[in-house]
Amino acid sequence: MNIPLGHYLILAAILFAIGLAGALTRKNAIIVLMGIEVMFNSAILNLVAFWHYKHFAVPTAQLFAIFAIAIAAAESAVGLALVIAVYRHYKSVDVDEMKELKG
Amino acid sequence: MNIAFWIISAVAVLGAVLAVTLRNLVHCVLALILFFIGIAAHYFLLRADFLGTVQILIYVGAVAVLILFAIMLTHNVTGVDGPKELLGVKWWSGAAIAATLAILLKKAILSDPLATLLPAGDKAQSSVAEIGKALVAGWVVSLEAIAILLTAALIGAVVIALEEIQKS
Amino acid sequence: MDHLHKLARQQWLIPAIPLAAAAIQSLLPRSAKKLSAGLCLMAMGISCLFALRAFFATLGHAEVVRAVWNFTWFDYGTVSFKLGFILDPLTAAMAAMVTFVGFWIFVNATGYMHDDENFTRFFCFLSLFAAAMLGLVVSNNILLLFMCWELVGLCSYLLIGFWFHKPSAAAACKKAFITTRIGDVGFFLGILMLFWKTGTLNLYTAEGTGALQRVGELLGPGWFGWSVATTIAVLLFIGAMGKSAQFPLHVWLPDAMEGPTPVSALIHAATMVAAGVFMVGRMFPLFIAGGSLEHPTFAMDMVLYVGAFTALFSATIAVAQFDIKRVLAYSTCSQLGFMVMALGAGGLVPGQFHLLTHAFFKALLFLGSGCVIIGTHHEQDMRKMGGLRKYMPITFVCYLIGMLALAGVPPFAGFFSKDEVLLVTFQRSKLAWGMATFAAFLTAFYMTRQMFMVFAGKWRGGDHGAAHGHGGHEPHEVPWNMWLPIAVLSLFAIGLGFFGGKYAHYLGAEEEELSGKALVMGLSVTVGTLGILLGWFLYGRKPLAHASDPDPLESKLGGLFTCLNRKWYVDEFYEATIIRATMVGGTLFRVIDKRLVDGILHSIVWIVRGISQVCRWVGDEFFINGGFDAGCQTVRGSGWLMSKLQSGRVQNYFRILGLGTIILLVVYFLK
Amino acid sequence: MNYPGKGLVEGLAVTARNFVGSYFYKDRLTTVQYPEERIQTPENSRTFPFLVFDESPDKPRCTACKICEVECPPKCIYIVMDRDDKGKPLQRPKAFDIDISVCMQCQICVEVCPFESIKMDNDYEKSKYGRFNDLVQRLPDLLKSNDYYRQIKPVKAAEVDAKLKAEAEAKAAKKAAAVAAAAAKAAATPPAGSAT
Amino acid sequence: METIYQLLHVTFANVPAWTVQVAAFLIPIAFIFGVYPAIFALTTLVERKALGRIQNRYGPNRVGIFGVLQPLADGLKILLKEDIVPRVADKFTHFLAPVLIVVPGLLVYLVVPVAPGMVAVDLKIGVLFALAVGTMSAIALFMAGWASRNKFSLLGAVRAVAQVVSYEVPTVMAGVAVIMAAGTLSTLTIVQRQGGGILNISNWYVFRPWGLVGFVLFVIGGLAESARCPFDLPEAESELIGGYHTEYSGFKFALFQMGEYLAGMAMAGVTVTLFLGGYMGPGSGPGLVGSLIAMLWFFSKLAGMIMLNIWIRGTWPRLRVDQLMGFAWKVLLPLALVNIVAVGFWHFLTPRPLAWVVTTGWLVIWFLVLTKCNASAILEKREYRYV
Amino acid sequence: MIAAPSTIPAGGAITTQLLEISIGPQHPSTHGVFRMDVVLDGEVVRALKPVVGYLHRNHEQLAEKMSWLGSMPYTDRLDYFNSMSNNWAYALAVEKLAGIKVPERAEYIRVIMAELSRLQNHASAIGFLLQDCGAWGTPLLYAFKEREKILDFFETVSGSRMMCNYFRFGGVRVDLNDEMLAMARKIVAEFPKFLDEFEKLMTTNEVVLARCQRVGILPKELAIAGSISGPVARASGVEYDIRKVDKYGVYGQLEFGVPVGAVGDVYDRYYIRVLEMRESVKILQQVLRDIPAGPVQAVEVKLRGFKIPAGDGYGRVEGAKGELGFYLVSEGGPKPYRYHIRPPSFINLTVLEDMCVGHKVADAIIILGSIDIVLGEVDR
Repeated sequence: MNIPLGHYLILAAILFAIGLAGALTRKNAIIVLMGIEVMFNSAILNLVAFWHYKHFAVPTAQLFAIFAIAIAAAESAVGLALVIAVYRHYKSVDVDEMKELKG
Repeated sequence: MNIAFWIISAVAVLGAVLAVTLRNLVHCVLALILFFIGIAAHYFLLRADFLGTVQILIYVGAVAVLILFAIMLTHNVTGVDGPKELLGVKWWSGAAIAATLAILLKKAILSDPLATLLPAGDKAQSSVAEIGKALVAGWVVSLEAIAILLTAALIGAVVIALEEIQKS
Repeated sequence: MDHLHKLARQQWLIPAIPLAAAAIQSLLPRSAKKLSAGLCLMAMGISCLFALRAFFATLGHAEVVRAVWNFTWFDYGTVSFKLGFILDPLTAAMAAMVTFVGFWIFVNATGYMHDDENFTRFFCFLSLFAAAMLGLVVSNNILLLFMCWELVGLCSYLLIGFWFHKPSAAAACKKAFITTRIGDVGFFLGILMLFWKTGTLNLYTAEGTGALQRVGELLGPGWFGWSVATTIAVLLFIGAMGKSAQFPLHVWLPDAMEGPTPVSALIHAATMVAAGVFMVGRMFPLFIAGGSLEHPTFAMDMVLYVGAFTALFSATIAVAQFDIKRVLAYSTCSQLGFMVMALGAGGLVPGQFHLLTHAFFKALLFLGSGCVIIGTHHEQDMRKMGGLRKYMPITFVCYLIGMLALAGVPPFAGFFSKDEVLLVTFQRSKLAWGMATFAAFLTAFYMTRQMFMVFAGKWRGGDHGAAHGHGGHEPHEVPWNMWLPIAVLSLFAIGLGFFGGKYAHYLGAEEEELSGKALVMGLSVTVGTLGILLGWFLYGRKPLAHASDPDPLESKLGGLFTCLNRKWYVDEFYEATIIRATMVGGTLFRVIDKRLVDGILHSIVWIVRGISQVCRWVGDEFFINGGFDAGCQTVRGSGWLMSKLQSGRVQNYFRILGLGTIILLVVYFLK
Repeated sequence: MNYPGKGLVEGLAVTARNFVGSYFYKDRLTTVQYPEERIQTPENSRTFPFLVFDESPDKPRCTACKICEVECPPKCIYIVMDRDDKGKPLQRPKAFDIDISVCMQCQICVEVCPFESIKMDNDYEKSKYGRFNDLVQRLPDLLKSNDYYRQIKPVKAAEVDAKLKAEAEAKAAKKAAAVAAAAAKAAATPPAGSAT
Repeated sequence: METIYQLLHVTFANVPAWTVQVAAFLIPIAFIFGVYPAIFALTTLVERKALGRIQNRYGPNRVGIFGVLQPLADGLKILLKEDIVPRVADKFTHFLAPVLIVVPGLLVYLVVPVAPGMVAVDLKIGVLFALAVGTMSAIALFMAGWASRNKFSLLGAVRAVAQVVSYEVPTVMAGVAVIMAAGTLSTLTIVQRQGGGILNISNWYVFRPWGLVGFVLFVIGGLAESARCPFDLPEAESELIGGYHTEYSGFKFALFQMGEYLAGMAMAGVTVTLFLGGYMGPGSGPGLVGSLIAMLWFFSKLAGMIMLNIWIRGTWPRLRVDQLMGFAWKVLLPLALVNIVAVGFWHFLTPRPLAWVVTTGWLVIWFLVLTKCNASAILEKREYRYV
Repeated sequence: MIAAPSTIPAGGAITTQLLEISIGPQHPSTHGVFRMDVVLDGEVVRALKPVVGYLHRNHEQLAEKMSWLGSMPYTDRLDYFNSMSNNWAYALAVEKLAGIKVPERAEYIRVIMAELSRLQNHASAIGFLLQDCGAWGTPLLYAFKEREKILDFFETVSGSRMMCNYFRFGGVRVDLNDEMLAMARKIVAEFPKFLDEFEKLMTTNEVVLARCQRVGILPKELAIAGSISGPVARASGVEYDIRKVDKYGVYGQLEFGVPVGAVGDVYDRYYIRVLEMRESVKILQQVLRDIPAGPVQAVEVKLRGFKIPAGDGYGRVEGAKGELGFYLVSEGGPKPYRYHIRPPSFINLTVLEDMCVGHKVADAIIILGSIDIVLGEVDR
């Protein structure tokens, strides 16, 4: 395989940007969360790419990727629970409606 | 294998783009699943088989389903989102920020010598057994910490989501 | 020694068995009373057998034996945390005592708690309590010791507050927990310092790298001009003060009576308060490091005088109490003072020996008082008892033995141990010795008072009328599972004293002939006898006839008695000083703020207003105001803008984050 | 012995027994392989009514008395009496329609028929492709010979035959008696015709 | 794949190497795409006939001799049926779901070895792959039910997803026991570890105390994951009229049936691989004859598992949805965890008889405890009086 | 704190979390063209509205336009599982009104027929119930296999398998000959074997227990207040059986028990039916042993132009589903002035919502199955 590392990094960057765009542009809290998931995954992709290109012999990077996935799963669980709780409160999942912290 | 890279990348990018742009929430989740599978395929391509499988098991099997359930609980079942929210000021600002970020990141990546690094070689692939050993030998504290975190997150999620039912 | 090492590897079983029992009990349903009690007793019994095996294995060696077993708990980076268990005479004797006394206390508790609906929970806590204490005893690691120490505190909290529906119990458990926590701060600081200075938390290792084996390295300068070892020792002793209820942190112990009586017995005899004394004994090398008999370290002095003062102070309070358990509680305080004092005088052996004997007879006394309470249908006021000798003969005999042991009457156990304590103190400080001897006199007196009030005369329980529903009942003897433990313990209260010499040898003290032995012994016997006589004179000749009769001593001492009865107003003192001070400070500052600062400000304001009026009149209104208003508008506008930034919308924050990243990247390129 | 899952296991045993048994004991199988095998219908079995004729289809037993038409609960019978050119009733049906999509096979027509002319058939293969007209049974469809009746319901047919025969004999006897009486009367009085 | 490559390489020595490579790549895939759908077709017939016999009927016996052509007739009929798509349905998803449901079913077979060395892909993480791919069917089911815009379908889809996700956990845990014992995730190696012993049989994992428990757990989990009776709640024709595939007809419906059967058979195949010694049996070994016998063994075991499924389907009623969840979380999951500990005992206790005794005792004790704890689910004996 | 917006924002939030589905009229488990409007909260039934009338045939009105006998075949179509019992109830009412005495042999034959139809009704009822539980047809087909034998017997005797139209005022239409009696004896002898097998398959099955016990409990008070009868009422502990209360026919001379349950859940309703079948077998054994010789039809009853003196009467029998009663008013003419049916299925159905609410939707299905309705009787 003769894809240089940069390709993976740029791919991850693009995915990250897409995720960010999703998190920034959409009103729906669930899609915001999904955007964050996309960003998460692109970050883990970076990790794995670096592992493959630089430290192929040791499994540590994979370990960290697994940890990151586990934490991301926990994050999404809590996040979605929060969305549901917020929904109960506001009867909406529109992030523009949730502005209790308004200065 | 080059072709595989491009195809999978295209799928992943497509999935990601659709996931954040489609109007119907359920379609968004389905696109997100496509994205997850694309990422998993990338892991397979990078010889991280175990990770790829874990990606499918956790993201496709669990997180996506979780999101689906969240949609079911908060939206009408058709999943149709509200009126068009695209092409407003918000959209432009967000897209601009993301695009700028992408361009700058690309520039930063390409300016680094690492970007042209080619794989060292296919030998000495670390097996699942090694990961397992490392997990319970060197990184056991981290593993336990993750376990506690997961448990706490689980309980937290349940508590948050169940709050209302308890009251009524 | 191989045998000992093998045993040391099994030391963990001693706490582990009750712990397992507690774990299982926590899962049992409420109805499984018999199963729960059986499990608890069985675990304690097995644990006791292990402890006895270890104890007998350490006997009969020419020199002090010490076997340890250390293992790595976990590695974190380069630091590896180790835990360890130890088997040495101190541990072995202590573990044997705790398990043995604990076992009999548990037996008694099956009777005492028989009708309680939370029986299984109680026994679960008891097991956990015992496990924590045993863990503390067998640990060769100050971190493990501290963990068990905290666990003991937690269990005491749970057990003292067992009847948490009683407000007094809820308050007492909080008080116990918080007071001991204050001491724990010191303890923890001590541990940190020890770790910082030695890099290890293990006390002993086979290679001689343990913290206590390297005390010599700790003689460098620490705080306040003390050596490091002394600093650590002082910090550790603050922890022990909390746990072992030394003045001024003693306040929790008498209130801890609110728990069920077996808990009191356990706390006062075998476990909690003994923890402090044991810990000081365990860390003894730190206390004596760098000092000698002639020039003791500050730590030793502190220990000595705190102990002596506590001994005397508590004994005086005990004289004027009416609650049967409260008298015993202050007595415990006082006796702990004796032990601590002995340690402070450099007498590790007398201190530990007194701890042992005291554990037996104090457990006996507490269980006896528990029997009395059950026998009189939950009556705790001694004024409402009387004449119980007739109703509860077995309890009476055992209680008498305990009382004599505590009063220091030869040949009971208390006599020997107390005598040794006094003797070793006599060598160090005549002042402390004098205080202690007076305390011994008071001990004999208040115990006699208690005996006469409770057992002599006639039954006064009916006095306050049958209206209360329980007062009218005649007292009765307790069931076998309650009197059997005190009978067994009373055997030890009689006989244990004769092993004092052997114990000293066992702990490795060299035989030395101390001066003034005859004087000390004679005086101690004399004051003991005097105390008993005084007690008979005041209470025995003419026992109280009615519950409402005034205490004979009260009429003699008057205000002083009230003062004693109110515990020298220590609680009130705390209330009046520490708590009040905070509030007064607050009020003061408010007054200052109101009167002084405001006054100044107001005057300044008036002046400025005057000036400004003048300025305005002069005509600056036009010039200045124009520019100023514009400035204000600018500020307001920017504030408004900034508040817009604070939109409360997640995505805006997100957006700003993204922008920030972009800026960082730009900076990265431009640098 | 009672162990968890006992009921489940026993259930499995029952089905296994039936599964295996179905290959060895034919009587376990209740299915009839229909076009090849047919169930022998019992004597009393009934499907739809038909009309019995004795000698030829021209002479049915039915006299078009319309009793069955009246008594039929769902009113599925339609009868027109045959009349000769002069309008004289011929005591036989000109039209006899039974709408078998309405008929509920209750047999009341059979019971009320005084002439033993309408009977219940055994034929259950009456399916038709059409929906309306096909299901109306006209007179030619309904007429079946007494032999057929005897064939499908031997016992009953025998009874009916016997009864009819007895009736016929009784009638014949009566007729004979009447004839004899008439003859006697004729013999006693001169014929009316002769009087006029 | 390697074995086939070697075989082809030796047989066709003079053809270009890349053709051999491509052939070695394509043959297993062709095998999977050819054989398993054929087995599926056969299974539908066998199921109908077996159910018929269980219920004292003949079952289909008209098309062809003994009705062997019935699947063909069914297929023809269903192909000719009108494809009805509800007007309000989400057309694209509605179309995609039946396609997607077949994919995971077929993917699992990639890692199921049918003879020594004969596995399409000998993944190092074979077992995990099979289980992970199995989860993906949940998404397809959800798509089907959701896209139909039918409330029954939606209920079925939600049930399906919840069920698959819940039963994934004990199933994976039951598989972990085998992974622990075998020390590998590769299905081929797992099967090889079960060889040897008496007649190649005695080393099957099902003949171990933990293996038996794991087998039962895995079979139950497999039934639930492939939504077979008694866990067929997602379809539940007596309640939901067919659940997620209510609104499907014609060939799409056939694809659903196929996906379901393939998933069920895939679970059966994985069960055989993990617990029943895969292709191991008397006579199986390397070489052509050995391979053929091995293949025979594998497919007979597969057939046996399928028959077990059918048998269960013919006997037991369906559980309710809360009982289904409770069963997964309160019985299967604890038992699976206990089983993992049992494997630990098995691994570390050296004299085999001791290991037998301890492992069995451990499992039995926990089984009794779990039974006791869950006794409230199965209620009291009733008393009836007569008047 | 911002108050929750009173109007649903445009973000596309849902209006309700409850799901309203219509189970039936074309649904495999509603036992005919019956419809339940169910409001679901997830899987839990929050409200349930039974909707009937899809099979309404104007039966009562038709009967008032028809001769007394003409209604007899229509009664077959009420509860088409139990045409014999329906016949009997109607015949009983008419006989009461007209004061007709029924010959003893006819009474015995009536008992045979009624109990056999009870057997086949209960067998298929529990078969259907387990089918509703999701047992893939096996129990139902076992039950049907047994039912088939009884239907064969009915066909042999009356000519039709289900629409027997067998009873006549003052007797029965056809006498039983020895062959028929032998056939009945054989059925009765074989029936317990079927019951044993069926019970082994289902009664102790843990899944059945889990599904049926504590589900759809009908309290005794509600059963009485709702006028529930038959096995449903007896499962709830109501000691009410018309065979014991009225002792109509020759039931007074027979020894049999009426099983009564205590809890009143689906399982009890299932098991009460099993026990009743065993009691029916006992009854049949006695009747087939003791059946006397004699006529089967009271001679005075005419088929045509049968008139009944003016008055009103109510005849009721213990049908397989409960108390089936006919209330008739005669003006003395050839047809009834008023003809009213008390259908057990319809009345038992009135407590459906009370039993279902709070349970899962799957429970609602089996609760409906446990009531054992026949839409012909519900809608009439």
